[in-house]
Formats: sequence, C-alpha cells, structure tokens
Amino acid sequence: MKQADFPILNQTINGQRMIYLDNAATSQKPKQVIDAMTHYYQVDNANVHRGIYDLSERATAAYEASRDKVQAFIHAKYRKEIVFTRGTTESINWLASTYGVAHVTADDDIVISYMEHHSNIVPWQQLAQKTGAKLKYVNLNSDGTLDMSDLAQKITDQTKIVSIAHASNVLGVVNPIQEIANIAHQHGAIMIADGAQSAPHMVVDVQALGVDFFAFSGHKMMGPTGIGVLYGRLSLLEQMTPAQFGGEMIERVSLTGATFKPVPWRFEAGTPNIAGAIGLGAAIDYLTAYGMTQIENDERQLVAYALPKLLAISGLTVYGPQDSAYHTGVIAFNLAGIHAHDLATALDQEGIEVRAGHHCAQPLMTKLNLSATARISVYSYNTMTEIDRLISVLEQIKEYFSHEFA
Amino acid sequence: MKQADFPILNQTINGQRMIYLDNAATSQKPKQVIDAMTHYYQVDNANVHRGIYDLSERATAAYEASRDKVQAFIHAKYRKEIVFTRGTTESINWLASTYGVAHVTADDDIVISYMEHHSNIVPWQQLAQKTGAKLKYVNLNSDGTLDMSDLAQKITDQTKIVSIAHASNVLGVVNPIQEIANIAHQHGAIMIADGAQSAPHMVVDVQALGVDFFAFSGHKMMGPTGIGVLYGRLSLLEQMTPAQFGGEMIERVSLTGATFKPVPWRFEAGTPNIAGAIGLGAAIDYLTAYGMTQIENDERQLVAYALPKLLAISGLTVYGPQDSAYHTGVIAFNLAGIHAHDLATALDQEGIEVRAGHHCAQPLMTKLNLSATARISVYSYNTMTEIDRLISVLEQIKEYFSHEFA
Amino acid sequence: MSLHNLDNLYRQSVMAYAKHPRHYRPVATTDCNQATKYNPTCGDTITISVELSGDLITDIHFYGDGCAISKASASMMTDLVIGKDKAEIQQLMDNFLKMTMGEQVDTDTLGEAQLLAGVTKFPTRIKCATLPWHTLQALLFSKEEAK
Amino acid sequence: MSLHNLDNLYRQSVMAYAKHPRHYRPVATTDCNQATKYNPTCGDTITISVELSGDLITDIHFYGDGCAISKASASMMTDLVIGKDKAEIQQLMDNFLKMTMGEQVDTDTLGEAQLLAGVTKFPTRIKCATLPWHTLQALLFSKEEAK
Ligand SMILES: Cc1ncc(COP(=O)(O)O)c(C=O)c1O
Ligand SMILES: Cc1ncc(COP(=O)(O)O)c(C=O)c1O
Repeated sequence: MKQADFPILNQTINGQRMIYLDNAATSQKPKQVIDAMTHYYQVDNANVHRGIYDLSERATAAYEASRDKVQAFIHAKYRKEIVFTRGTTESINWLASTYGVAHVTADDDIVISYMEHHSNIVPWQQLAQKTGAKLKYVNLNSDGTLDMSDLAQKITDQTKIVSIAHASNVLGVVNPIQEIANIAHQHGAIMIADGAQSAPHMVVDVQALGVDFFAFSGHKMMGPTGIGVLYGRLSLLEQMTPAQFGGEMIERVSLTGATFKPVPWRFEAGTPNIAGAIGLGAAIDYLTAYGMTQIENDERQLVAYALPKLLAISGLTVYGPQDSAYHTGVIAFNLAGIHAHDLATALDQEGIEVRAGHHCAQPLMTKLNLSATARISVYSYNTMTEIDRLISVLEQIKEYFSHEFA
Repeated sequence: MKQADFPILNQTINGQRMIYLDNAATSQKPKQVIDAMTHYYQVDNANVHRGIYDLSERATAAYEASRDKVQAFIHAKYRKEIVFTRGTTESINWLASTYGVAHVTADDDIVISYMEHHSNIVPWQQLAQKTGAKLKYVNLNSDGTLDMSDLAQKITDQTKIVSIAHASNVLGVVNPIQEIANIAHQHGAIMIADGAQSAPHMVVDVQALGVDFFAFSGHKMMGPTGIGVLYGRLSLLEQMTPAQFGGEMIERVSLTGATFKPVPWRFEAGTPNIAGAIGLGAAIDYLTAYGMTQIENDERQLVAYALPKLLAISGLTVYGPQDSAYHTGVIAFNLAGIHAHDLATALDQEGIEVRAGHHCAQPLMTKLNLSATARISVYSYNTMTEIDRLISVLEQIKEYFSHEFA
Repeated sequence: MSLHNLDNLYRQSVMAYAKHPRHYRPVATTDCNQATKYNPTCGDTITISVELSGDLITDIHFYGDGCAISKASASMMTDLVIGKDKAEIQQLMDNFLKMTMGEQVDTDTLGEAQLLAGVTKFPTRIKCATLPWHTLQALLFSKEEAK
Repeated sequence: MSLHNLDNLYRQSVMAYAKHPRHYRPVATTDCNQATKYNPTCGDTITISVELSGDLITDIHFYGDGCAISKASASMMTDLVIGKDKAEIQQLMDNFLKMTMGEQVDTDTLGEAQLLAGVTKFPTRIKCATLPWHTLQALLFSKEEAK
C-alpha cells in the first residue's frame, strides 16, 4: 500500500521520520478518505432523509450509498442489516441494553472470554448486574488462543449470549468464530463477534461466519472517528427495540406514544454522523480497491518478518502465539528490566509510535499476571524498513537502559 | 458574515445560485472548520488519552482543548461539565435513560411543551412508559409562545424533570428558560434546556439561565456532524451513571465489576468522535471571532426584513409570532392552495433550499391542525438579496400554480 | 425561467386530478377493506377503502392529506383499478413502480397515471407518487412494502 | 542519536532510585494510614502507608507496579517527607506539582525529587511523576485529586 496516500505518515517526530505502529488503537487515513469528507462539506452538506430539495437528496444518497458499501464489505445479506453507530463500543452497548435486557433473565448466562476488550466486557457485566445473569469467561490456552474445550463446557442451554472478539487487540490471535457460532446456536444462544480488530485487516463474511451480530469501528479501518457499524441478522434486528429515540427514527408521534421507522433507520436516532458514514464509505472503497486479501498478505509478511526478529532480542517476551503463521499484526511484548511505559517513551524519542499499558484488557492482563506491555500493531502501509528500524532502535534502547545505568 | 468562507454556498442548483435556507436542519461549514478536521487527519490523528507518544499527546490536547472552548462558549463553570455526545438527541436520551430512570417513579411527572422536537418528546414518553410517570405538555398561546400560566400550573411538587426547547425549530420563539428554571427549582425539579436551536444563534450562558442540563448539536452551529454536547451541573453529573460502557471511560475492571473515570470522561465510552470535537472547537472559534452578538443582530435584521415581506404575500400564513421583534430566524409558513411539499419542490427548481413537512414536531402540528408547513431558517451568512429573491420566487410560484392550472 | 421545469411534474392534467380528486371522500371506520399509509418524512397520509367481489375491485375511494402529486396519483389510481382483478392490478402496480424508477415499461396500460412519469426527474417526490400504490398493495396483498 | 534526549528524564540518579527504590516493601492490609492510586491510562498502581505522630510523618513505605518514573518519584518522595509535618508536606507537594507543570518554583526544597523536572519535556509522563504525590495527598488530606 502506498504510504504516499497517507499525508500524516510524512512527518518527523523528535527529528526522526515517524513510524506509526499503533494501528490497533486507530489507523491513519488516506487522502481519498479525507477528500471525500471535505467534498461532502464543500458540495453536498445537508441533513439527510428530511429534505425534499436537491442538496438534501444528494446528502441522503451519499449517506445511504455508504450503507450499501458496508453491506458489500462484510457480505451481509440485506442492506437493512447495517446500522450506523459511533463505533464498536456503542454497537455492543446497544446490544446489551436492548437485546440483552429483553432476553436475559436471572437464570441465564452470558459467555465471553478472558481476551476481551473492556468494551466487550463491561456492557455484559452491567447486564449481568441488572438481570442477575451469570457472566462466564472462556479460558485461554498457554499460547493465548481460546481454549475451545473450555468454551464447549461454558456454553450451555442456559447461555443466551456469546460475545467473542473476532481478533484480539493484544494477543494477535484470530478466534474461530464460525465454530463458536455453531456451538452457540446448538444451545440456542445468539453469537456476537467483536470485529474491531478483524474488519480492518481481513475479508469478513458475516454470513459465512454465521454470526447474529457483528460490531466494528470506522476509525480503525482508515475511516473517520465517530462512525461504526452494528450488523444484525434481519430477523433479530426487527425484534429489537431502539436504544435512542428522536429525530429521523420516528414514524408517528402522539402525545403518549410513538411508532418507529423500519430497520435500520429505527436505530439511527437524531442527525447521524453523515460525513462520518461517507468517510467510512470512502475508506471501504480504498480498502476494496487495494484488496482485503492483499492487506492480509501484506500484514502476514510484515509479521513473518518482524516476529522472529523480535523474539531474537534477548530478554524480549512476546505474548500470544510465537509462530508468525498464527499471529496477526498485533504484537504485545515486554523487554526485561524496562517498563513498557519507559520503552514507549524511548521509542517515541526515535519517532516510533507504539502503545504501552493494559490495552483496555485488564482481565487479560490480570490473567497473564502483567500490569503493562508494549504493543506494536501494523497496517498494510507499514514496511519492512520500518520493522528494521524498530528492531535496531529496540536494541539501542536495551543498551541505553542497561549500560547507562549499570 | 462572509459567504466566501463557505465553499458550499458558491454553487448553482437547477441553474440558479443556491440559496440555502434550511439552517435549522443543519448549517453549512466555513472552510476554517473543514480545514481544522483535514489538518487533524493529515497531521495529528491518533487515539486520545491512551498513548504515551507524541502524536497521541497532540490528539488528546486538541480534543481536550475543544472541551475548554465549549465551556467558554456556553459559560459553564467547570470544564468537566462538558460531555461530548453525538448530538442533541443523544444528550437528551442519556438524560432520560440514566438520570431519568434513577430519579423518576410512578408518582412523579415530567413536564415538556407542545412545541418540542421529537428528540425532546419521545425519550420522555419512553421514560414515562417505563416508570409509570406522567408526561405533561405545557400549552401554547395563540401566537405560538409558551403559556406561562399553564406552565406554572403544570409544574408541581410531583414534577421531577422539566425539559423545554430554548428556541423552537418551528415557531421561531425563544422561551424564557431562566424563569422556567426558577419555577422548576421552586418545586424541586431539575431543568433541562434543549439548546439545539439556540446555541448556534445567540449568546448562551448556562449559569445565568440557571439550567441543570443543556443539550446541543455541533452540526447546527457550523460544526461537523456526529458531535454534540451535554452540559450538566457538576454535582448532578457526578451522581449520574453512564449510558455506555467500555474503552476510555473505565478505571479498573475485575471479572465481575468495574469502576469508572471521573466526570466527564466517565460518559465518553469508546473512541470518541475526535475529529468531530476538534471541528466543533474550530466552529466555536469561528463563531466567537465573528461574535455571537453580531450573529444575533444579523439574523434579527434578516427577520425584520423578511417577515413583513412574507406576510405581505396574500394567502401566506406565518405560524408563531407575527412581529419580527419576537421572531427568530426560523419561519414556518404555508401558501394557500399549494401544499408545502409542492412549494419546496418549486423553490428547489429555483435553487432555494427550504424544508417542508412536520419538522419532527408532530404534536405541535396536530395542535395547530396542520399536516405540513414550509420552513425557512436563516443563518448569519444569509443576505437581504437572498430574501428578495425568495420573496420574488414565492410570488412567481403562486402565479405558476394559480394561472397555469386555472 | 426555471419554474417551467415543473411542467414535467405538474402537468395541467395532473393538477386537475389534484384539485378535483376522483373517488375522494372520507373513509368511515365502518368501511371494509381499508388501509392507511403514512410518509414519515413529510407527513402525507392516505387511507384507501375498496369493495371487492371475489378478486375484482368493484369500487374504491380514498381520503387523506398530501401534496398535489400524491393526491393526483391516488386519484388516477382509483380510476384505473376499478373493474380490474388482483392479477391485473399487480401488473399495473409493477409497471407504475418501475416507471417511477425510470425503468422502461409499457406505460400505455397505466392510462392517465403515465402522466406521472415526470417524477423520475424529481427523486425526492417519487415517494409521493407511489404512496397510494403502496397503500393499495398493503390492502390487497398485505405484503410489507419492499424498500 | 535521539535517545540521548532521554537523559533529561532518565538521569543516572533517577534510574538508581527506580532500580533500588527506597522504603519499598509490600503494604500489608493491616498497615494503617494507607491509600492506593491507579493511573487508568497505563495501569500503574501505587500503595502508600504512613506512620503519623500528630501531624508529623515518622515513617512511610510504598509498594506497587509502575514505570521507572513513578517508582523513582515515589522513592524520592518517601525520603523527602519523613520527619515533616502536614503543612510542610503540603508546601512540598505544591512545589513538586508546579515544577512538573513547568512553573517557576523554588526546587531546592525538593531535594532529589527536583531531578524529575525533566518530565516537563515529556508531557505524557507527568502523570507518572505525580502519581505518588497524589496518593500521599489523598492519604493525608483526603481531598479529591484536582484535575
Ligand atoms: C477488540 C476491540 N473491541 C472494541 C474496541 C473498541 O472500539 P471503539 O473504541 O472504536 O469503540 C477496540 C478498540 O479499542 C478493540 O480493539
Ligand atoms: C429543537 C431541536 N431539538 C433537537 C433536535 C435534534 O438534534 P440532532 O438531530 O442534532 O440530534 C433538533 C434538530 O433537528 C431541534 O431543532
């Protein structure tokens, strides 16, 4: 992928060319995406669905065209299965506070895993607290993959909801969602996949995965902030009550009650993030033109290149699978004797932007008996040269911290 | 205000220079706002609050600087009283579903008015349905202003929440929020103002208004879509539970529960609309540099010019006050014998973009015994020349529909 | 001047139908076979009631509040469907909906309703033209409106 | 090379404090006068326990998990506050917090802790340096951390 498409990458930080390796937190945007939003504001901006004039028709058409793009991108059966949200967090919260409250009782349980992001934990904790249901965590194997035999035990006929990350934002593993969905369905539970870390990096086919709901964020897939998606199987969405009320989701309002528009508009209360949806559409165009399979390949190669080099640094521990064939572009690690935060500050001095901390996955950190790790996460626009520089700077930092203060 | 700052205004629609008169639905954006977002994506884009590297620090500083700008703009006492939301609709929904659910019981009532937007009706209907509380509507006087004696009767010691539009999106009236807040407080109720139509057009001082909560949308005040604000009095915000969970609002997560960050971050779950907040900050800079008082003056002059000319068209009915001294830049009207939709289509043929319909205020329409009206709504960038053209085209349309099909 | 573009939509005959709608009278709650549809975007409402003899529409009337286009469309539709059976009406419906989407169809069968073909140039108004047809569809075939 | 900018932050003496922290031992649940603070952004935790005689700190120890900066800062702070009373500590606290914000203060009173002044050039790390002080503040004055 052409770095030249990404204006932000062409900058220096602390005198060094920036190497951006925090893509799991948020991705950078190609100029095509920035331009699409600028164009919207410079040419087409109006409120959607409500106007009967030309400008508003153009805005509505552009907004709804993005829905079609999302549908094609995740291979949903119907365009109405695509609901625009603020992001993964909102998508999952809506599920917990509407579908969850309607279907889960004190006798039921909800199954998640130890590798979930807080956004796929806390909404379920709240639901469990509210309903008296039990929240169960599926164990991990020693290599960080999901313990499928534990999963088969934890999912029972009492399980109403199974919600699992498609790809981990710490361990670099991809979970076998299709297999999990089968097990969930055998027990009459619905299957939710948190696609925040998968949708940006691999071909997603919600029908093949067999999921009932799929959540992801635009900003992690080259799209703008403030926009994301909740995919839902039509029959389930149609039963679901909205989480928010007002504006365009309304059909009729009397003094005492209201009826709502059909799916998906029913879920999009108030003026939506129109420019955000259009930017997401442009991001999908960009990703699709380049090819999601190509992105998968690029990142597989980057990991195949980086992982052995990282593991070769003595004192460096990688969490999750050690074999690059089973590791996504998210690599969490620690360097013995240097706290992750100090490491991140040192890398930043060399213009290398990585994350350090708990990565919004505290239950996982507790499980791994860690308080913090450093994490790099690549996107297709990263290069082998950048990996080379990362490795060499890591070596220098090791030296700096061991020699200078011996 | 310089039209040249607004690239979108320089276009033709159906061969005519566009005249945008649907500002109550959404406003146009000056290039300063578009540029601020482009700059963010081209230079500073990173996730906020989580990084310990330079780029993320810049993104966080820019995001939090917007909070300071909002605080100054509405004269809030503390920066922590500013919560970023998607818009007015989300702000009010959060109040209804958290503060409302926590404080309203079957014996209580909630007071709104007949002139509210659906976004300030339906969330309260839902709350009333859920809790058994009573939803009361304050009557209007024949000129469309709020019936203050009815209000004084409807607000009782049973009232827990009073929620009223600061400015109407149909009738062009500004409600005496300070006086209403006093009455609400005398009865121990909290006062919410829907500021969607006021914040863009007048100086707002939430402390002087005496409101407990104030909601508004960025996109109506020259800012981007997908961002809005919930202002809350600190002591109330601090008691309030969040509506969404996950990501940056978290402090600690154990397997069974979580603690949350302090106000306001507690309410901002997931990756927020960072570029949106930055764009809103740029909009506030733009509005403030020009001057909110100047905007009020500009629009008062436009209305003083337009309203008498409209009223002079025979067969044209204006809803709300007939005296321009008491009418904001929102003017709803009908032209006898021409349905509002046909009128809007005809105006669009001449490049004049206005709204027709119920303006998301069906209870008001029912009350007024109307099914639809046309509506123009000006912003400071509109001009007398545009008003002249509107008036002359309205005359032509009248002629077209009466002569052509006599 | 640009207003004359409107002629594509508001032809004299269309306006005549709108101003003097045919089969237009209140639908009583006691009238059988009725359906109401509503366009939430603009607030247009229409209620239709039909009398059926087997599959055949023997009478129809409508009432409601809407713009010239929806009233004219309803008016033309009522003229057209009386004396037709469900199969024929289904065919007319398909043709009419296709015509408003700008597809090539045999419009001759649509009688006066073909005068609404101009709506294709006014995309925001297509829903006004199709509202009566969707209402009749719901009434006769009680299918959900395909969107 | 750019890593030498780090010298502003990670001075030899700072690293010595981090590697061999002073008054660093587990805080038992039975220890009195204790407080724990947590930096939710990065996960650093610190627990402090003090022994008081009236207003005077006679002993202090801390435990926790954190980066070099937060450990060094805690370590230096414990050295500094033993034998001081609340009023003096309040003064030190103010000075330290101001120093980390880049304000001009009399840093001499801060002893070794003044070595952390370099943190002003690393804005994301200021919270690491101030975490122990905020914890002590909560413990002694049970005020909410001003943000
Ligand atoms: C696996 C996973 N789930 C959920 C989220 C939350 O996404 P967002 O902050 O965009 O709502 C993230 C990103 O931080 C993630 O990595
Ligand atoms: C008075 C009023 N309240 C609420 C809203 C809803 O605002 P938003 O759609 O930005 O959430 C609007 C705008 O349509 C409005 O005019």
